[in-house]
Amino acid sequence: MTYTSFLIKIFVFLFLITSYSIAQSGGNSLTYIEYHPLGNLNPYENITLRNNNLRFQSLIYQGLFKYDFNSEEYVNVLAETHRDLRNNRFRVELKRNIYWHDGQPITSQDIVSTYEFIMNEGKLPIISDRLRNSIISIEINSATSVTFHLNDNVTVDPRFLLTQWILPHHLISTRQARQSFNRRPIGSGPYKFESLSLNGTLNLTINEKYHFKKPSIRQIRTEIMPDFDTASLRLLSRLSDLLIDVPVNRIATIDRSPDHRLEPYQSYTIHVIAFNFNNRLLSNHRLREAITIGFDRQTALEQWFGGRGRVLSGPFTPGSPYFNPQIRPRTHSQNHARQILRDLGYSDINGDGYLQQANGERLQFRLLINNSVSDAGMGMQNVVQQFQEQMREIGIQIIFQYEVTDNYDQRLMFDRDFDMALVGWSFDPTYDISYLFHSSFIRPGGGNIISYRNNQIDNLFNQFRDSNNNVMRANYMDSIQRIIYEDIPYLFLFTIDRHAAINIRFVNTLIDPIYFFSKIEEWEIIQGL
Amino acid sequence: MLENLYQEVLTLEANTMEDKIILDINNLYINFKNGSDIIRAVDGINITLYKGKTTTIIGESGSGKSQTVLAILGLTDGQPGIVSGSINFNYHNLLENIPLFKSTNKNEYKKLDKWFHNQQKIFKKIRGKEIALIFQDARASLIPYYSIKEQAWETWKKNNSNNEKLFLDRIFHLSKSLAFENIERILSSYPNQLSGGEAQRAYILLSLLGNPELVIADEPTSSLDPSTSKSIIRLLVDLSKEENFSLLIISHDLGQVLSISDSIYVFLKGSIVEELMIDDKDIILPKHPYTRFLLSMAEGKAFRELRVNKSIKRGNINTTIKGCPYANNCSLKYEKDEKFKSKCEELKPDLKKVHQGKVACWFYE
Amino acid sequence: MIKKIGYSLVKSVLNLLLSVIFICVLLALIPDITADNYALRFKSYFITAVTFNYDISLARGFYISELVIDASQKTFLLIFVTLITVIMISLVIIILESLFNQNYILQIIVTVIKTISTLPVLIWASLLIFFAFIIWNAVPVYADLESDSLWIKTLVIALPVISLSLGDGMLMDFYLKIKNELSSLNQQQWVKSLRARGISTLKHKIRSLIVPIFNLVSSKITYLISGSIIVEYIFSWQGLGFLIWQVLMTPGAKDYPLLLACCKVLLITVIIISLIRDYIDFTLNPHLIEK
Amino acid sequence: MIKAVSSKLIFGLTILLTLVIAHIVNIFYPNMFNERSARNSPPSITLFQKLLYNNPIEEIEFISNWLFLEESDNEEVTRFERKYFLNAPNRTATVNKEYNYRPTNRSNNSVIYEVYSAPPNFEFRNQEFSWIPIKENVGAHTIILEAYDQESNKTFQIEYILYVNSSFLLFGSNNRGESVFGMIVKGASWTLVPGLIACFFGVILGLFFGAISGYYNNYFSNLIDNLSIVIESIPALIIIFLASVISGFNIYVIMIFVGIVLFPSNYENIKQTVISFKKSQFVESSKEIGFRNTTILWKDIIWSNCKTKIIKQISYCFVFSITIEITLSYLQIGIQPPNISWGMLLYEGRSMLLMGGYWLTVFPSMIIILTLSGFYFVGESLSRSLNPRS
Repeated sequence: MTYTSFLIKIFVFLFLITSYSIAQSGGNSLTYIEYHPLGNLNPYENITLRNNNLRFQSLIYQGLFKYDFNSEEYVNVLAETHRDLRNNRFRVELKRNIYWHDGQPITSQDIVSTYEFIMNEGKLPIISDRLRNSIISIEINSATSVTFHLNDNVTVDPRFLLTQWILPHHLISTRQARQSFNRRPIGSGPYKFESLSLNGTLNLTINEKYHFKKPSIRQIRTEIMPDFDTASLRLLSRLSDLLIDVPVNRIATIDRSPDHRLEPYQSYTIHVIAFNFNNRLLSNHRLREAITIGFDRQTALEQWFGGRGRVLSGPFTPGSPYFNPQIRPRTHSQNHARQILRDLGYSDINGDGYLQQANGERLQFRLLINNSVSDAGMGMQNVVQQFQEQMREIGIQIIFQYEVTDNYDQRLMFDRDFDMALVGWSFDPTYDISYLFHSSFIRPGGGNIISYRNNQIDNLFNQFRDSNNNVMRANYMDSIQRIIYEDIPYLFLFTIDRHAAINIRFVNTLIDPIYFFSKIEEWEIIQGL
Repeated sequence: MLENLYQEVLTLEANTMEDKIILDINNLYINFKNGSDIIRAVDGINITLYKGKTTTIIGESGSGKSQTVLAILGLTDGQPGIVSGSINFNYHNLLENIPLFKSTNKNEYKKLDKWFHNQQKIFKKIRGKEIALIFQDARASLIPYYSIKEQAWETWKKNNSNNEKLFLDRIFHLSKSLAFENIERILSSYPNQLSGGEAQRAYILLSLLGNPELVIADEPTSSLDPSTSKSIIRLLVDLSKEENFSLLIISHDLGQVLSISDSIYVFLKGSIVEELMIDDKDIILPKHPYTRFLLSMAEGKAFRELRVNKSIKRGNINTTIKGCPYANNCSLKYEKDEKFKSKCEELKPDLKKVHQGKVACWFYE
Repeated sequence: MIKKIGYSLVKSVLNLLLSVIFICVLLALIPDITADNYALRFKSYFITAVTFNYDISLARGFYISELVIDASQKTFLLIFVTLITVIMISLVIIILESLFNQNYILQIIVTVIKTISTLPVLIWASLLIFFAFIIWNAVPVYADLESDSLWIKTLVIALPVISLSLGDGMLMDFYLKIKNELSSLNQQQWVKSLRARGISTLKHKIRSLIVPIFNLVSSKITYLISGSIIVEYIFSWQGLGFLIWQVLMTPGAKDYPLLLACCKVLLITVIIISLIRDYIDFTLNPHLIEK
Repeated sequence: MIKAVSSKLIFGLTILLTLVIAHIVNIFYPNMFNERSARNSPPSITLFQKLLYNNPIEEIEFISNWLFLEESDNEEVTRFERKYFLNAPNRTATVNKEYNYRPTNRSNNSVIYEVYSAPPNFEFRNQEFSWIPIKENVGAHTIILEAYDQESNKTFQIEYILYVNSSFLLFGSNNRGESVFGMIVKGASWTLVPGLIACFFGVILGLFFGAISGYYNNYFSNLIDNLSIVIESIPALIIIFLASVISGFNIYVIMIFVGIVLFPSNYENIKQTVISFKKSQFVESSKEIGFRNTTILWKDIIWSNCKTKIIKQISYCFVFSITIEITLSYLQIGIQPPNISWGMLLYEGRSMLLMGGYWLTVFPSMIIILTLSGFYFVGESLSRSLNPRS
């Protein structure tokens, strides 16, 4: 017995030594943690568009314009002024005295090369296709002025197209230069690339010649952790300072730490359950309503996400300009749902707890779920289980069908082989949701996965696209939302807030929901904490 | 009258020989543990070897002869091993300060173990250099992945100088006596490339490199065919004369060793039942029924007794053994009356001097 | 001799080729809506595997060779340290056993180690994390090998090594094998005869232990690699297994050439170790020494 | 000896029987342990808690659950806490037992409390709670109090979470409030059937092909020989990883591949035995007597001599398949929710450790250890008692 206690003492002693020898991060540097490995350093050679890439890119690179999600407006970055000329021409004047990290000045040639590079060789079809469809040609007026010739059908704000990162012409024009650029990228942002290790640790240092307001953080370091537990361990032991996204069900872990602060920020992701209109039963509007009323979304949100989010009535999140707070979500009422189902003629004939159709078949639906690991995955799986339980209470059987991402995409996007599906959406600044509801997107591969067809909505979307008047556009969107609210093509669940965990020595931490570090120059450090 | 005289002469001879005693084993007991039982492998034996003489130990397998030999070199495996007794080699007791062993207590075992462990230093000094041991299967006794030359060199280095020329001279010298035709081939080959006889001779060569005073051959011919084995034994005896060492041969075949031995010890179930002295005239007068049985076996007359002897329990020697170890199979027993029979079965006979040798049998009381 | 080695070399290369084909077939079967049909995918994977024509990783900005070399160094370090640890621990236990023959506590400890080392690596890893948490209120499961302090690095390699060497019966197998070999060596006639000739047996014993130990290593290496995949994930040890897991689990990044390269490195490791095993067998095994 | 064998056998068989019972329970009474309880409740075995756990979870939860909705600096909060809450409310309540709490403060009567938000049938009279939770109330409840400080003329909102326990908390509950014991019982479903599949593909096919290619040595056996060598040289987990992704995490398909992975060793083992017996005297003599080859192979060689080996292989196969299932579930590529596997419990337990919950690591691993050793013991003791040579 004494022997074991002696051993324990030795262990404790060893621990004390180790814990004191832990090098605490501090000073003027910031270390943040990503869950997934970073992609290619060249933003246009990536094959996936993921937020972890956007975060470090926003530190190194800059675009002509920037969409500020907090103030919901476009901000000039490299562009000094812009002018919308007639005949779909858009003229941009560059700021003067702006330089790359290697000291070369930024000229209009860089902008032309960058956009040509994206359109011709960009590996992300979403971006390069969109630019190819919108931009006809780019014309150099002078060293600091370019004119974009746009297509007729461009309805979005041209500045949206011009938010792409600008890369230096002299480093992407030749293949050889591009290879070295992929290794040592050079941008115009507040931070310079220093090193990237094979396990994904990226080191950035401050750009001393930065032409705008210089941030007070001298160094930024990115570490890749595979899972939240490791990451939070690293955070709590003060080896790193910032966790980008704390899963909601793990917030309590961080919450009790005196050294860290949780910083909520708006997420542009919403979770929905899609009803397939090809299903004979689900095409019935009343049944969809019964399912919606029968599920207690508010409780689920509170139970699994601690109430850190908002139940939705329509496709827009509270942060978006088209969000209409007057449309309230339907209130949960099990009895009402039962009443609707009874009215529809479903009844429990054989007494097994589930309702039957008139022909004796059980009222059951397959729910398609993507079982790949995701950040919010754990919580959503619980919600889905709760959904299944509550549907059982009102007599509907839900059968889970878990699929890997690729099979899931295949069934959802092409085969349309599902009754219901759990889907998550993210928005871009255009808030163009027509591809989810417009009947022209019913074709395989289109975004209208539920085969929803409503002429009224089609017309409204067409008008919305054609109009340039913001007030009218908002009006169209509002009426679209009302129709959607009545039609219930989707069961809109909720949007979940995201939380970043930050060491308390960083103050005034303004967070951009997409790029995260857009306002890094505002961040301040309190020394000695 | 004549017999008395003969005895006196013998004792005289023995007295003169006593000066040249090289190995003297007194009251050696070796026990082994088998579960909770104690097996008495060697049960209080006395053996005397004289310098320059060839001595033979005869016995069936499991009679304790191999354990006796291993005990001489301190190679016994298992617990408790050597329990008591003394082994005097050149008048030095190898089993000095052996702790008194009273009971089968664990602590007693530990004491014995510790003593045996310390004693290894003494044994290590004599192994190879003073006493050499030749095993049954020579091919298995050679290291399988070294050539004979490498092994010989290792042995030479340990016992003699680092001089290679002396080493080669010695090898060529020995190879002549060992009747090797092509010593180069033997030296360069691996054990599994040799025939049985060659391997045995090679091993004899290895063991003689340390210039031992005593060579013990533990059934050196058991894995060989009769003609080869005869020649090997002949070779050993010749070498012993030539190189001037004493020879202790362990065998289970009396006929093979009869002609070459100076004295024969007959082992049965861990104890010596007869000690035969053989003079130059080759007169052999075995007294003990077991020795007689062995002798008749060697001469091919043992058909009748063989059937009787089938029931000898091999190697099953317990502390519980009472009486004569040969009592169950004794051929003399049937000629005796009931009184004798019970004595044979209950009391163990001691070695008594009868004519040239010693016999442990109640019949000769 | 050379003939034999050549034969085993040819056999190993064929073996490697077949197992690469097997892996390529499995890779081609992975559901992937953006890719070509199965036959074309298999063809492209196989050509990549055979011609070593690895390009830049699709999901990361490094060349595949760079990534794989870096990761395989870490994996091999883990496996090597584990092997050394296992052999050393089993030797120490055997020596201790021979020194304290009747020691009751030692016997109990040995029995306990034998029983608990049959548990899977996963259980060991989670229990180790648990104990580490009990003792330290923290779990050292990640270290940046470039910047973190030496203490953390040692700790971070210690935990996976312990769980790898205790899990899946690794320690028990090595212990039993070495012990059996040693006891059968002591029973061997030639060891006895060496002792009778008064020559030290240690050198010969070590030499004759090499063959069985290496045989065991080569038969255990696949298990070790499997275990290292788990351990690397649990302790965030960024080796090949971790890379494989990342490729499979990172949504949207179908970086199968990288996966293929990782698998191939592991296969080649297995093959090379079996080749070395063959070579050692031919040169050291007494039964195979030519007549 | 016989005693030791039989006690091991009984131990192992008990464990197997328990697994079978758990499996039957899962099939016929799937909702037996569905009842939820408070989240992260410690197990009712408090002994463990005292022994192993030096930061009782109560304290941590207590601190974290006090969320002061009024924005204030840290100092003010602590002052506030001291001033308005001298006694802490109980953290847990039990079904059908009255729950009482009267908030008190230092400056008596200067603070007036009101209930802002509370579960139904919650009573607040004379500044005191009284509540008898019913079965439907099991779970977590957020209770918000409004405190009006007459001195400073300020209103504060104070929120705390109250857990209502009821479920079978032998091993505590997890992050979602599910009983760990219930989850372990549910996870027992994934021990027997997957093992059987792996056994069929590994042991039975290994036996069949091993016997045939050992006895009739022809080109077919050469082919299988080479195939088994190839499979053997690939690390098992790589094949199983790929199989898991190919099958979309279908455990039955994965187990087929586990069987394939186990095939070579079993095949080789049986083949060697058959070859060694084929050369023996009794096979030749029975051939001369006139027995057919199939009879000799299956009855004389396999049935009478390979029984023990097969039993050992089967037990190892079960152990291996359970290990693989747990491992894959831990790596989240095995069994998927809503099904529950022991590996998932371990994975959850790893994150629970950070919050101080040891029970999700300790109890599942204990159960896994018991199960695996049960299979080991059964295999070992059966093969020992069936061995003709002992």
